Amino acid sequence: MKSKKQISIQEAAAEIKNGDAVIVAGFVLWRKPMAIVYEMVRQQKRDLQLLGANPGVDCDILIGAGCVKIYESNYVGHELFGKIGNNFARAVMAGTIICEDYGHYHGVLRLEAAAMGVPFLPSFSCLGTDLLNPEYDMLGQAGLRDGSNPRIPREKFKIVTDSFYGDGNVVLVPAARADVCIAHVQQVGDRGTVRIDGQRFADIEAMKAAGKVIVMAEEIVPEEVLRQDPAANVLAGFRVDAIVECPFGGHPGGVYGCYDADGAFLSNYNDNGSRTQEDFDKFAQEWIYDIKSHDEYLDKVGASKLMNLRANSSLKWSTRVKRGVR
Amino acid sequence: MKSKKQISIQEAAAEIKNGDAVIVAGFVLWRKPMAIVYEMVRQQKRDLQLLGANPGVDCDILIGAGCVKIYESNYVGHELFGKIGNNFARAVMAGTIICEDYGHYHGVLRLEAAAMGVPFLPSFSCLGTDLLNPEYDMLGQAGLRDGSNPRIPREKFKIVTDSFYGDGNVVLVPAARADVCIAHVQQVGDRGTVRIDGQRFADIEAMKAAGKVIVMAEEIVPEEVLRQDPAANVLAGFRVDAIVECPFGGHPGGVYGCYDADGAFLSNYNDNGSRTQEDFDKFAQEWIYDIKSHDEYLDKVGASKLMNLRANSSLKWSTRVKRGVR
Amino acid sequence: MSNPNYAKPGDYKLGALMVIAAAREVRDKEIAFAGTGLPMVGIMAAMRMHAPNAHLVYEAGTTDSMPISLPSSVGGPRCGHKAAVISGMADVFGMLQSGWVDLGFLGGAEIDKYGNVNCTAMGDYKHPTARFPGAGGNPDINALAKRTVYIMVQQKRRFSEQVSYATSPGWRVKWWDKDGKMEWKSRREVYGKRFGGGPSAVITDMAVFRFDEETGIMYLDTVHPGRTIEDVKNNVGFDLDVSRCLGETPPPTYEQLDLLYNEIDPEGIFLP
Amino acid sequence: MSNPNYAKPGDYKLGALMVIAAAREVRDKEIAFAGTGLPMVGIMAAMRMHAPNAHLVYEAGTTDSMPISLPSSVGGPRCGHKAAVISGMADVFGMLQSGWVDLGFLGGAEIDKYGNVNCTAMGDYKHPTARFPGAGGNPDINALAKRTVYIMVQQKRRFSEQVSYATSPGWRVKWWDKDGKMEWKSRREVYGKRFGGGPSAVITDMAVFRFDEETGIMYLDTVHPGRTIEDVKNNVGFDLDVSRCLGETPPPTYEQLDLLYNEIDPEGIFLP
Repeated sequence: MKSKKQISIQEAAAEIKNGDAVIVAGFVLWRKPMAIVYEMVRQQKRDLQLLGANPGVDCDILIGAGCVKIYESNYVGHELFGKIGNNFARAVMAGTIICEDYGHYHGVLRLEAAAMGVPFLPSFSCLGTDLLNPEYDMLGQAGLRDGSNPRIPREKFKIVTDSFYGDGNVVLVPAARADVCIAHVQQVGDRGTVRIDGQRFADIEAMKAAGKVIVMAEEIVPEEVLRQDPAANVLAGFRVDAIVECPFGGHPGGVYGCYDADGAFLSNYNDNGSRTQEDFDKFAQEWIYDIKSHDEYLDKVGASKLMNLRANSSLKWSTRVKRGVR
Repeated sequence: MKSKKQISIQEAAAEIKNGDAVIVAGFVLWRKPMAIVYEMVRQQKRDLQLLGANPGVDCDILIGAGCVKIYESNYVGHELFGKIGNNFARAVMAGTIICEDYGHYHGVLRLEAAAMGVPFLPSFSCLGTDLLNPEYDMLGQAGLRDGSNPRIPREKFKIVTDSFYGDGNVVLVPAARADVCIAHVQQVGDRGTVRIDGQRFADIEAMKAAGKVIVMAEEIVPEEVLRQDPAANVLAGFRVDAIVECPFGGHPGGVYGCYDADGAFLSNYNDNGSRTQEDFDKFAQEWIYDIKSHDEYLDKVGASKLMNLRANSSLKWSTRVKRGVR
Repeated sequence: MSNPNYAKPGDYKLGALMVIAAAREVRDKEIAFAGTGLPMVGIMAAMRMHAPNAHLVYEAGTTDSMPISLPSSVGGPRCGHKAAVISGMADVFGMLQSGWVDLGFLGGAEIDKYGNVNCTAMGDYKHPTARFPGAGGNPDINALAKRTVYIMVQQKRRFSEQVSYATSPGWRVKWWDKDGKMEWKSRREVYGKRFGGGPSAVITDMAVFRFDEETGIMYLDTVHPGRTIEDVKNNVGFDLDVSRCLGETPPPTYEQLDLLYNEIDPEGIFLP
Repeated sequence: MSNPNYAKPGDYKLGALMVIAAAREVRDKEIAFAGTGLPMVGIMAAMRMHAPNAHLVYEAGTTDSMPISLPSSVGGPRCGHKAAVISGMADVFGMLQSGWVDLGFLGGAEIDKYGNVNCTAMGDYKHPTARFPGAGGNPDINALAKRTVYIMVQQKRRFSEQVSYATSPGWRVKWWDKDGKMEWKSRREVYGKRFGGGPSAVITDMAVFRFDEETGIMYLDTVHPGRTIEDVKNNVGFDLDVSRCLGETPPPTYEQLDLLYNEIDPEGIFLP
């Protein structure tokens, strides 16, 4: 009995249109819907506006593949496995994407504002930094803040003075209103109810911030099972447009309780797969374009590798993966 | 091995000073820290400023006992068991308390603003209602919005125009910054970590909105047990100042998974225990002043009554309590 | 619903008729926010009748639950049974504010011809002659849901030309300029882009009312069996448009009575 | 700590010295926010040394966890072990903004004499010569924690008179008036009531720096064993106050090295 909401990875990527404002949920290299990201590259998405609080390898790949026009976020790197997102850095330096920098909390608040249905939220963060430098409003400089695009607010931020408590300067940041959010979680119910184990990052806000929500999961489970502990669920199925089942769908990132991030893969991506556009093109050819399906991808990664990455069910992380030099 | 944070009901109430801005967490008649509320009456607290999103029987009793000077919230009643909080209604009509009315969501947002550390949050609710009637700013009318009291903002609300998306009128509501929050939950760890089962109401925000947090629980459990499922916990122990163990401490209200609200008690309170000040004084004499301890209170309620209220552990509510006429 | 097995007068109580009338307002697949009492029973009845895929939200923090025992409070444990999500108020009110809720089901103490509802106080707000519990979630749900259905008691003093205190916004609402001067504006103007709808029906113990799409003024839709248009007019404090009255409110069917009394409220909590 | 068993030169690596120097900045019972890498190791070391009751917060959403396996990322599963709370970013950043965090432990690519830190780009922001990952949580943690400790690489071009891009605020910061005109203001003035502290120490591979309480200007505190004050001055791009230098940074003890290599990072992730 296949769920009515269930679609394939290809169909999921096809739901994202050129020019869409897209949030890829997850955190840098955790719970990233990589199988859909790869497929977005295969389908050659163009002119995407990437919103969200926690980009990482997903974003670097999409930029390297030429899918992105506008980036509005706060970090692209791979933490321990690569300090800088190479494709991202190259694109910013070459001016081939419009890069609008925000702080991390402001990125979260932008999602939360959209999730709550309000146009902005206030904060005290980033005062006195170039993140609030009016000259560094890059969408403004590009003439895109004229109000004609409902995904681009008329201002990057606004500083007001608190009149309630005399708290002084307050930054208002605009909602990040996306067309689509793609997320990857451990379990989704067959009618779409979302369960997240471990850190929720800004995923709940991200899923609520988008007009269309596509949830990929390590497994699709009977709705009844999830409804036995509703407090552990984070989003009702009626808010989810489509679901995709994809074990190890977050590779090379990791998933709490399921598998660790594949550090060797990520380091290799950083060192040999993205330093130059040629490096990336080769990486993309080998790991994206030449691969026809997620099954084929898994076989290429290799079964023994996956077993090494697999989490110890009691501890929630892999005790078998080699991480350091000792 | 008694927890270092554990205090008695009497000590908990003594932490609340006359004139304090207090949030009583819980929802109308659910998870209300009633044992502490009763003790606040015994200790004859005066001039309290009651903040919070979900008052109910707690608030009506505190007002009846003369503890309250300022009320800023949205509802005092007992739902099915009494449409109107009689003491509250009498006090508003007599002008013996200052009543500042907000809508429910605005009450939640006021807590959330305080929890986030910002002076205000925006919303679209209540536009075009007397809740935003500038003449009905009762703290302003009383001359208390001069900025001299850090718990009273200079404005009840503020309406601004959204400049990001052209969303039009937006209401800003001020943070509800409290001195103390008292909450009642199912379990608290011996070092203060808070676990809530079932609906969380606005309790997480409420606990974060106060300078001092006192958590009463049906039981104090080993911290280690709660830390085996950290995603089910809602507040870290270092944010909790004191904990109190008190089984059936929410009576006559109910606690999800533990016991139902005592509808007969509440109806009797509404019909015979609060219609007039004399009624309430008699109720208070019998159920508060003449009672020396929570144990004595439980004995007076009666063991068989408590067993009827006790929740079926599988369903989370009582299958034994008589609720209707059939 | 052709040739329904309508219950005969005397075979049902007014409460049952009101609940079934309310249930008819629910459409399948809708997301509905309900308050404690008859609204709750109305939606649960609808879900067993024609709207099996409606989703119930309760303001204390439950989404899409499937109660098997009638809750006696929106904050109680029965509200959470087999929910998709149990969370808190910030979550469900945020869902409301971001436009997800189709239908709000509410009560009120007083209503005016534009559907402004008073849950707060009678007389002068600063020196009221009667004080009610207060707003609760009434203005939030009514302001932010696409449609609101009110269930109320029919009395002349409760159906006023103008409510003593507008707790919940109708189709024409109060608005204050920067100097605090009040004027009446259309709900659509005040809510701007955020306008999503408004009060849709009022169900009382005498009749069902609706609102004119152009003027936002309340009119009589149907009259309950045993009542006359004249009865209704006599219990409304403003000049009521009865020209569009469709006739009698259909009574509950015997099947529906069985549903209400034996399945939804067997304990007799809201339907004694 | 009297007569500590200091390791001899050659018996330890620079990374270990930096981590132990960082650990000394942590006080018992503090609530600390740490980024991935050496900051993480520093706090974990402090908790095994003199600060057993410190509380660790990671920005992806874990509070007061007790990792038994060194996390390789602030978002990873090891961060959540035996946490008091696993939640999300809104929760932990809200805790930060409401003043709960005593200490932030961060890195950066470039710093100026006032402690403004650049994690964003070198050269002209609009046409940068180098682009870094971006702000991450750096400005948030540094702006809203009571103290911040930076762990950085010592190079002349990374210790500048003025950073190319001020990602994270120091003791004197940029401020723009309504017309977009920039002026320098004190951090205290810009943050007003919300001022809670600022950059407290910078730990590099050569030295430890602190900031003058009055002027907010960086000065040399201690120099690592094997380095001279002159070495440090040659690797700082502004005129460095060395008048308050207390001498050598204490090296790690053998017990501390055992702790780092055998207990905290036995796999050799951050301390190869």
